[in-house]
Amino acid sequence: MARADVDLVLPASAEEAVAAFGDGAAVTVVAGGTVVMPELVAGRLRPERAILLARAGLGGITREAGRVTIGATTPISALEDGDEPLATAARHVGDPEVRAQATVGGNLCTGASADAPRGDLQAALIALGATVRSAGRGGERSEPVEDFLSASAGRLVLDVSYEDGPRQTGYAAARRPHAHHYTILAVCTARTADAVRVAVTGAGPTAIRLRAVEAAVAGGAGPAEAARRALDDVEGSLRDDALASAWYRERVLPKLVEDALAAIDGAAGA
Amino acid sequence: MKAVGARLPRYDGVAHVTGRTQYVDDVRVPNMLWAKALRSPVHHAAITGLDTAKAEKIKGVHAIVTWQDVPKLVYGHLEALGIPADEPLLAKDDVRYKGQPIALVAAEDEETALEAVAAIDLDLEERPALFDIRKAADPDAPTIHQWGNWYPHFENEMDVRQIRKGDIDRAFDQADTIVKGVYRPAAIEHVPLEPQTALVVPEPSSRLTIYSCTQALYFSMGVVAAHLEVPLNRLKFVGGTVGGGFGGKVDTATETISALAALKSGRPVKWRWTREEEFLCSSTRAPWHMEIADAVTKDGWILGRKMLTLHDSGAYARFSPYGLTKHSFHHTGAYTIPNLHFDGYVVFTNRVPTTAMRGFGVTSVSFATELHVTRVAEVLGIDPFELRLKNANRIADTSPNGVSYTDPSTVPTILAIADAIGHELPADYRTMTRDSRAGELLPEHLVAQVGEVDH
Amino acid sequence: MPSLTVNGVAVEVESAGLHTLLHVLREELGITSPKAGCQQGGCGACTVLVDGEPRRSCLIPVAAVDGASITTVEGLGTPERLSVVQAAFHERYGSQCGFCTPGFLLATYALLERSPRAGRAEIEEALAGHVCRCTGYVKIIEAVEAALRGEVAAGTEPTEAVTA
Amino acid sequence: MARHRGRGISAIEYPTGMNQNGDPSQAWIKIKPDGRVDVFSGTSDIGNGSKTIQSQIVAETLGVPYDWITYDNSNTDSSPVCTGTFASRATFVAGNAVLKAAADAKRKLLEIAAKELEIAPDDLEVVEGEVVAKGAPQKKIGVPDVAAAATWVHGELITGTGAQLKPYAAIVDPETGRVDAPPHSAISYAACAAEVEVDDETGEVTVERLWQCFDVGRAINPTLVEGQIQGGALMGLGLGVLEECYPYYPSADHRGGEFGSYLAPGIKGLPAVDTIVIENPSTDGPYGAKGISEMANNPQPPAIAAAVYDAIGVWVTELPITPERVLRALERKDDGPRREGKWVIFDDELSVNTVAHADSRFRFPLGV
Repeated sequence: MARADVDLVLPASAEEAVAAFGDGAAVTVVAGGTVVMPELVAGRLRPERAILLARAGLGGITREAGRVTIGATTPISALEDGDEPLATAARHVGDPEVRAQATVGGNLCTGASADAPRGDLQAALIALGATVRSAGRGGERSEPVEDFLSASAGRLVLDVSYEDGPRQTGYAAARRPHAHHYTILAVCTARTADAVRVAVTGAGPTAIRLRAVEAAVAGGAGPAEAARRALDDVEGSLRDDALASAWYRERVLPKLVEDALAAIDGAAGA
Repeated sequence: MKAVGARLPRYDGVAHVTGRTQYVDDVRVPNMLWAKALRSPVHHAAITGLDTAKAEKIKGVHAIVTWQDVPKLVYGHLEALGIPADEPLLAKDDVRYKGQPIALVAAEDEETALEAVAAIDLDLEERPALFDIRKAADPDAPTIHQWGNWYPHFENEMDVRQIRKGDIDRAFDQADTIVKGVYRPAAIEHVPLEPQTALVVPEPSSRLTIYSCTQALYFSMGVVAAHLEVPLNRLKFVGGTVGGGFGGKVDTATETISALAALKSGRPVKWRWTREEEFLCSSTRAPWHMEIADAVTKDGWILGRKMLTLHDSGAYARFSPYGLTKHSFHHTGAYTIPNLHFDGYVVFTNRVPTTAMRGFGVTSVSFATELHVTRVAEVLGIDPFELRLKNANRIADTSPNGVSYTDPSTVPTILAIADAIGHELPADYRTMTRDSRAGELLPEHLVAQVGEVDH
Repeated sequence: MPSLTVNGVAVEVESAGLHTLLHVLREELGITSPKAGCQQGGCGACTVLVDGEPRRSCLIPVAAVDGASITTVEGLGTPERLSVVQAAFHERYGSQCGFCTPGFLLATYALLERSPRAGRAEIEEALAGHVCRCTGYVKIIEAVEAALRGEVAAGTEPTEAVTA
Repeated sequence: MARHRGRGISAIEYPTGMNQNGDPSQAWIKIKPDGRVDVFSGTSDIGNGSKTIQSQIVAETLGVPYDWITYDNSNTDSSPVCTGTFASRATFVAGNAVLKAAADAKRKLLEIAAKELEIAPDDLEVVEGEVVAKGAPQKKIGVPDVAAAATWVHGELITGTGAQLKPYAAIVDPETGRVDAPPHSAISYAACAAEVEVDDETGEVTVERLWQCFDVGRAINPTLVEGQIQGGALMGLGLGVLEECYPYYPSADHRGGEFGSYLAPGIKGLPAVDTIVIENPSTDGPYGAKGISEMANNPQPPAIAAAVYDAIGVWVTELPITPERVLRALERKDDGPRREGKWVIFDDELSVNTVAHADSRFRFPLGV
């Protein structure tokens, strides 16, 4: 449908946004627009109905009741000086202008394209043990990021939150610096009093929690030993894209996991 | 006041920094239509059906151009140089690369044009595709081009570009060591920030004004005139201000088809490629496959060179035979090598056609010969500066095809780099010049190649 | 129907709300300094200032910036009265083919406003999303540094940009 | 984790003008009644600066200020033939055409001035916008006054035309490639050094510094020459370590269709770029100039590859030198070249003799 004929809704509150989204059928959501707008211009996306979240009041970061809550339309740039490893992951997205435009909710809903990984915040949020609150079919629901990623289609992200508190974190990435950055592979780690959480972006269509690595760490394995388990976690999901092959990702993933674990290992031992 | 040698301000600098420089996409004319192309979705196929009837009925569609609308469908960019034509302006019987244009829709806006492109019925019978130039002459390779899988029309209808100089067998016999390597630079995109764009305006005088981003106004005008079978005074090319080209805008990629759409619709037509089309459908710098064996003495003289080059032309010839010939003329690089045996082939694949790009034909051979010379130095245990300085071309030395160098600067530029990075050289190297060879720099094997310098 | 203030002039937008700000500027308002370099958010040639902040106009649906103030290079200065940033790019040859220049100028203008003492790393970060294929990065950085240091040679009359 | 530094060099040459010539450029000039100069040339400026360079050549040749020049390359109705801006020909070939046109216009200018000053044209010269008598500088007339006199008194139009064409150099013997004339307008020369750092665990190659020295014949505008060399160096960086249209060549899979998936150099973390310009004037370029803009991206890739070898002891002979290629080369590091008699054979696995069918026409004549 031509853009002039699209039923365009600009909700003025979260409630209006949820109502407009309904069960999510045949609706295109535009938050920052960094992924959706090029698809519209290319004519690959021809929605009948579109919701523009610009004025829905879904942005902003709050810290209360022991939780950090990041609204869906919070720009990625707002995370750059915040909690790690989210801050480093945020700084590695695109460039400052794109980060000011792109949103946290959009990043959670974006999988890898055929030729490049995307969704760089996902691994950091998994490492932080974050929970996604979303609306859509069956009403509002909250779930861990890794669960949301396995079934994100048809959901409207409202916010993402994680426990506010001390933790040691690590971040290690393979990148190929060029004019418009995508990270090839990024490993995020976080250690709290309770547990160590490890996740990777770029090893599959969306980020993957490295549970075998976590289990090895819990079992007392050192970084090098635990890192070797990462390949079990990503078995079958590594793929080729324009930035790097599955072979290369397999080669460097254990090293990145080891580096990211070493960062929290040293911190914890201190 | 001296103008030459002065750091005068860029003539167009103020226009650039005030955003007033007018590129093709910035030209505004009334009643303009926008164009979008139907392109091949596969690498290689026979076209068994092409029906635009449904697309033509879409509201806002003014013209759809296919091969049937082109007066001279097949024209070669280098016909004037004796290089025959092989590429249709719009695909007719088959498509040979993914992204090959088949039809162009001109409509009121880009959205409508895209809708119409999607509504064109295209039937294809997919064929096996060829991608590895090294296997193009294998007995079981699919034949993908009417001339066979490699270009057969060099002088005397040869299928190979040859250079022969001196006595190659003697050089290889006399060598202490022969070093062989394989060098493969990749295809790259030109990526001009300004995508390929044309705007064609039918004038009341029945002339066509063609706003073009070509790097070569008259060359492109000649290409359009040939396809349209009109004299040059029917056309007015407007341009000369280009948002980056790097060789890719010698292709005349948009002007002719846009002109046909303007003629058919009677309206101004703009065709502006998307970035995705630039990356995936526009021509590229060619991938090359080069094998070099150098016959060398243990004290670092290069006596002879054998070289085999395969140039990946993509689906059609375009400028590739020219590029390979230029490549062959420079396959000794900055050195004087008296005995040569070069064979080069322009090989067709089901890739987007490759074309000129910054350093055309020579970027590849500079990579191969220079890395190879470094390797030779390493094998012989000789300083790579010294090996280069010794073999560097000098005044009156002759090129691969027998032309004397008049003003070579290989020696001074190498010495300047050694100086810049602080690389120590023995006195006899430090004092070398580009002057004609004599004494120790004129060993027996180089005597015969020194020529006359005609200023 | 969205309204905008473009280079100080109030305008009512007629294009549909899902059209990009770039489309509105170029095709509806005839302001051609922002370029359609990729329309994918990847090259920075379409960057404009939205309420003073550099943004990719190809990524923004115009309905999302209803009421915003937009500045393009046309609003920075004129040939007779170049702004500091424009004068610096001209005098330090920070422009080759010129197609990427408007985007670089606006990103640099915003950097100067935000961080008048920016160092090399901050300059590179601010311009990281802008592609100059020519590639004049060396002289672009020199131009930005010259602008930051206020080194604008005689012959031009620096002026402040119209950002109202 | 181990990072290794290395250095490598290269030396290259490149022709100016189309290979085998036959590529004309033409220009014409007219002088307005106030002495301002209109130059009509068909050369496209693609960012290389040909509008500037050709205007400088005209200003120099005519002896008038640069800002008196109006340069028009905008359309084929008013501008004559220029084969195009490629083959490093815009300064040399098209520059020679405008130089000849300016010399022709100057000749006519001096003829009119001679009438006004009653001094023979051969005894006059143009200095900073004034026609002065050689050896008697007090006898002079401004170029604007000469142009006005031509228009209003003598009924003349001061124009000049110029054309540059080096005839086609034919291959007279296709068996050997021998030509009947130099197949180029000039040849330019350059050398380069690269310094890299290589991470042997991730395979990443970081180019730290690039030095390049170019003999440009004569720098018409030294800043624009630097710009071409710097720009070329960074494009050479792309060729060396970043860019490829087919990441799995010869497969056509995973072609990048956007800036995120096609790796063009960006502004962050660039190598230092050192530029050394030397001027050995060419025999027949305008003011001795040669073309260097294309070759500016040729010397870096081999210098970078040599530097990688210097750093980690492996040859990566496929471009670009990706992290994957570095790691794969390191895996084969101990293999070394194949030695047969006096032959030292590298890269066997890439050769047509390995990959192609034994009956293929594409065979390398090893002779071993």
